[in-house]
Amino acid sequence: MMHYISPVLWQFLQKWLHRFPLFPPEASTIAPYTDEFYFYLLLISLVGTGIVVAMVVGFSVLYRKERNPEATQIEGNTLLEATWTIIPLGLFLIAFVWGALLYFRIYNPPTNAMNIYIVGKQWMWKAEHPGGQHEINALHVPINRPVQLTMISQDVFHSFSIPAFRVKREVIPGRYTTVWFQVTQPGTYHLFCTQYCGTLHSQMIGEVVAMSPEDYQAWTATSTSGSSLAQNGERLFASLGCNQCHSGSPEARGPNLAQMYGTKVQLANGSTAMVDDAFLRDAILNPTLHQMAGFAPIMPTYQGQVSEEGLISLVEYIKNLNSNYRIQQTLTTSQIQPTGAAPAPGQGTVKQ
Amino acid sequence: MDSQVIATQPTSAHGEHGHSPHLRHHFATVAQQREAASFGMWLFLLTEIMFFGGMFTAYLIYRNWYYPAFVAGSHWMIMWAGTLNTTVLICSSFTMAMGVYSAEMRNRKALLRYLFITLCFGIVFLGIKAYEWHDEWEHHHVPGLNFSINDFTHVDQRYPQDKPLAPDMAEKTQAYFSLYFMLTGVHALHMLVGVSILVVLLFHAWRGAYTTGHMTTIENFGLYWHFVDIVWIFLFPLLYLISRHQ
Amino acid sequence: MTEPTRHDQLDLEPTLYEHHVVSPKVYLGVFGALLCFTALTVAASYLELGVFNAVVAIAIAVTKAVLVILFFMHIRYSSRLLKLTVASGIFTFLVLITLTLSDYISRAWGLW
Amino acid sequence: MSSTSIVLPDQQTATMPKRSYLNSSYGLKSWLLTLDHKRIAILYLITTVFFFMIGGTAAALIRLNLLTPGGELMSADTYNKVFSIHGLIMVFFFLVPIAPAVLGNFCIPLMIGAKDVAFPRLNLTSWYLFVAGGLLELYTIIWGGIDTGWTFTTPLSTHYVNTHVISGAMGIFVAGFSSILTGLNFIVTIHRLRAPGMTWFRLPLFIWSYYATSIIFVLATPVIAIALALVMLERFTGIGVFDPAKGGDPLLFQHLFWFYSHPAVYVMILPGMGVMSEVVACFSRKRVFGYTAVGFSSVAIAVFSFFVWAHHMFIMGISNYSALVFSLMTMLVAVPSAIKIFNWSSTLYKGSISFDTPILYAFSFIGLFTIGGLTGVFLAALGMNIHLTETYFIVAHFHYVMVGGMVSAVMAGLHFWWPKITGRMYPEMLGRLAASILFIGFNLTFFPQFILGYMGMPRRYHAYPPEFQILNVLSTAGASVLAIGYILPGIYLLWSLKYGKIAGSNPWRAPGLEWQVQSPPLEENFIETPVVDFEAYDFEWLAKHENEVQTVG
Repeated sequence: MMHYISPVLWQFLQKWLHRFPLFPPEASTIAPYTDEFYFYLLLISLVGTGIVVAMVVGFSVLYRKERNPEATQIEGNTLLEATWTIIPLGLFLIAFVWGALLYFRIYNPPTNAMNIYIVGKQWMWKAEHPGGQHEINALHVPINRPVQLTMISQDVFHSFSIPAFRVKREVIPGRYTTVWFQVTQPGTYHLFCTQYCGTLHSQMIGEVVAMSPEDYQAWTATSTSGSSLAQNGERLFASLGCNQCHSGSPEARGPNLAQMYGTKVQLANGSTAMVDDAFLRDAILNPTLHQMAGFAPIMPTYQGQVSEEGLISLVEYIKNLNSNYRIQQTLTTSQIQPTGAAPAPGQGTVKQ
Repeated sequence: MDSQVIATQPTSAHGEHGHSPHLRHHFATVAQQREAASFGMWLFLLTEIMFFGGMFTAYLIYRNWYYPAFVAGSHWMIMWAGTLNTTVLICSSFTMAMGVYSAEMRNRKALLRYLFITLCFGIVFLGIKAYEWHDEWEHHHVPGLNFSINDFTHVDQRYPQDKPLAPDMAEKTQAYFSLYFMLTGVHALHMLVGVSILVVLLFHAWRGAYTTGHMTTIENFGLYWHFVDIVWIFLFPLLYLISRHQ
Repeated sequence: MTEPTRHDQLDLEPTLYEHHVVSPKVYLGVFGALLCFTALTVAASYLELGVFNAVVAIAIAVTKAVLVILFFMHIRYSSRLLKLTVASGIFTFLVLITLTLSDYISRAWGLW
Repeated sequence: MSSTSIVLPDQQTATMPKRSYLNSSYGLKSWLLTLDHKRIAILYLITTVFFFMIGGTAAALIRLNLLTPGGELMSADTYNKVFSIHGLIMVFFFLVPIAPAVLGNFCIPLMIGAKDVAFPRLNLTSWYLFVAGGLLELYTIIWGGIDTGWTFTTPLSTHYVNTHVISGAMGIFVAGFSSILTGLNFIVTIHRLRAPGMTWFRLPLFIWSYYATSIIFVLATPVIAIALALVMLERFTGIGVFDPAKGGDPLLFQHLFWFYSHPAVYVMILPGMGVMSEVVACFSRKRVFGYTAVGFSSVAIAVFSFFVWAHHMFIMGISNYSALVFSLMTMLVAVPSAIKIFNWSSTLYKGSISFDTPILYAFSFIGLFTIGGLTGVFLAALGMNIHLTETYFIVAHFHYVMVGGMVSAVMAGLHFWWPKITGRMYPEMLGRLAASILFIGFNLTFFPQFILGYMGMPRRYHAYPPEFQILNVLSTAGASVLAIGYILPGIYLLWSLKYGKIAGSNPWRAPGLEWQVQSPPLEENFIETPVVDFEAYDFEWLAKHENEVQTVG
């Protein structure tokens, strides 16, 4: 019938009915939880709207002027008021608790997550893998393994969003934010910047490629740039002269950095701080704000001297620094070790 | 029904139209008009509180974050100027209150005298403030336009007991000075507006406008002037005093 | 007309207020107090009181402001409506500050 | 009742009164320098409709551009400017002023039995400030545009775009003072100028919601003023309050911005709720069900609206603790809205309903606002917010509230009071047709955007992946229907100015005080101050007094 009237409209309808797109793919462990909650909210919305529509339509039919010429004045009804205050409140409070639980599930990464760094800039996404793989507007991840993203923006606010995984997080200048996911379905998914960030905002898109662990292994092996992030960091550490003070020896002017990551440190202002990525980054840029107890405030700021990628390498290096052996070796030979040379077991410098 | 109890427009006031030349047509009584005017003024002052509120919030946050920078920044405030200005403003508030009182007493001479003194205090305040700003410009303490961290990374003989700041913290003194100039600037703008209105009021008072029983304008201006004084009462300790001891 | 209804009794807004003329003596007293408090706060700022420097300075400023509002601005003698207006302004100001700070203070550590 | 009661002219034989506010004086100057609240309302009506046309044109361009995934119609840069203009104009120069400044200015003094608002000169000043702000905004648009979006997010707006941010922000800064002064004027008017006997609980619910709106105007607007002033100064002189490079926190800007802009969302819906109460009561011939509940829920919305702003920032890195608090408060603010919806629906119960244009718009409000409100709960829930925020879901949500809700309510109010404003009726059948077109067009435009949003299409995208095209085409098709729904009333309302049936003072047989005077009203509204001895929506009183309504011919 329709296709006689308008072939174009018919084709359009046919196409739409064929693959009726209501949901993005459910490709992460989070997605089913989000969808489940979505259905709860849809349900209360449908019921709520249904009740209101039924009241409006029903009363309109029953009490139209022709049928009911004389209105009956009613003041109100406290019991009814209480009912439609308490029931919506209850439903909304359930939504609040459920939503809060989901929020913490999405934003609290498991401890065993592998970490990938993301740098956002106008208008592209740069991904830095610990193994030294660089990507632009693409992100390769293995499936069935929790992946944490540590993200920062070089300029304005961006927002990192993967609808298929139901995760999103603002990427902010001057500060690390994190998000995590565990992919369940291999495939290629959209990656969007959802925070308006200037002219080419809509071009700041990319794809997330989720691969089986074997494929991912193969991909990491073929696309490495030669040196890992931590190795880049080590080089930067030496060339900025960080090793002069952070040599790890007892008489050093700066604190020993080996195995410092993840510990609590005592600050000069009396408070304690957890050494994490954000702390390390900020300590390099604003050393005075994170003055450690027992050390003189002599560390210069590196604000404006190190790029965000450089900071990421430094953070990754310090994060994986197990001993000061190589720092001292570098100092004594005053030479940077050739990269790529695997350290002998037991000397463990940078864990891979 | 006793409509006085619940009504805002007393019916008994009918027929009084035209009794007072200052009663506008849509008000029933002078009292109602006066009440409305001062209520309106207070609502306007509420918006002013919120206007400054945004800056006070910023001040509190950054003071928490960059405490040493705020201490160092406040040490460059000229103490005598701040104290003098506070005193000047309090005196002007007092003379303003006395001006309102004189208007109430229908004493034109006293009103003129008090308004004039208030005006002088206002101008003195702005003069001292301008002197301070000039001093800060000379020292390159104006973020964005003329700023250098030099004063904070080195010990100045003016403040020999101060420790020099590390460069990263010295940069943060810009947060202090940005807020200092915003707060004192917006305050001085309010003073400037106040002084300008005061000149007009003086002229009208000279012609005897406020001493015939209609003094809403003077009363409302008084409220404005006192409000500007209150803002300074908070700015003075926040910007000058609370880090003075270190 | 009818007797005042329940609604009328709920409507307690004062409409006419006695216009109160504050005596110059009160003004003079407040003026003196303000000057004293100014001297006090300047003096206190040179003492080493730790965190109490800030507390004392703010407390004195609040006292001064309250004096100005109550007497110079006549709120003490004004209708309940005006008192409520002032209170609501201060309340909203505090909402802005405390709720914004609640975010900053409870961030994981330091600035962020 | 007043002793000068005159028999209400028969509806069929009604004639235009000889003397009214429209013909009390002539000439452009008499309009531009008027202190009459009714004339100022009309000045506002003309200016806001003008801005609506600009914003609407921008909306049409946006939808046309999104017809194809590649965004071939315009360049990315132009698209960004167009949606920024759409947002800025529609929010600050249409939605915020339309209901308070037009309907509020016209109705508040009439409804409470006052001769004018408390400060007529201030009222006119507000209009001039609004026009000045609007001219700055037009300057911004014509001389190169602005592409920050309506949110002015720092550091984008302060350091990274090179369009006319300063003049754009200045326009809003100036127009903000217009809002403040209007709100101030209304609060004082409602407190101080009520007619004898007009107690708080005899006030029409319209007044309650406008009172709540005014509170928000007075207390929230200054905060955006200072936030924008700081943005302008940061751009102009380089002070560092929001600049991360100088130690500032860009998130602080968002705190200050949303401290205003979230309550402002309620400015964009509360007046609509006031109109709803009037229209639903009048056309079902019944007192609003649960008067006190509806009245207090307006005030509750206004008060709670100050505690929820950070729900715009859940994914932006506010602390978890804050996120919890703000999410909870947001859930609470949804409850008063639900109360209102149920009360309006129950008002229909045992009423005697006639289906004129205003109530059709009111029904459309109830339906669309219910959907808009409930989808708001999706966004208030923390976990759901992560997936839905910054997508088309949020676009659909706030258009359901602001356009589906507020604009429907404004249309309802405009049709309801049109006979009072102009003295003439609009063509009823065309009115019903337009209301239906608007409802259908609106749903067709914005419902697909909910689905798009859940599928993940980000907002403010100039181009998008091709699989979103089908829903976008639907949306654009709906927008063209919607456009007819706006243009049609524009045409017949203008037509009715000259050719409409003469309305008479009370064509709807409504009980409000404004209907007890002639239409259009006299310049001084009431010949004698009315004494109110009846409750709000007192149809029984009206039936008794139908023939002794105060009017002069």
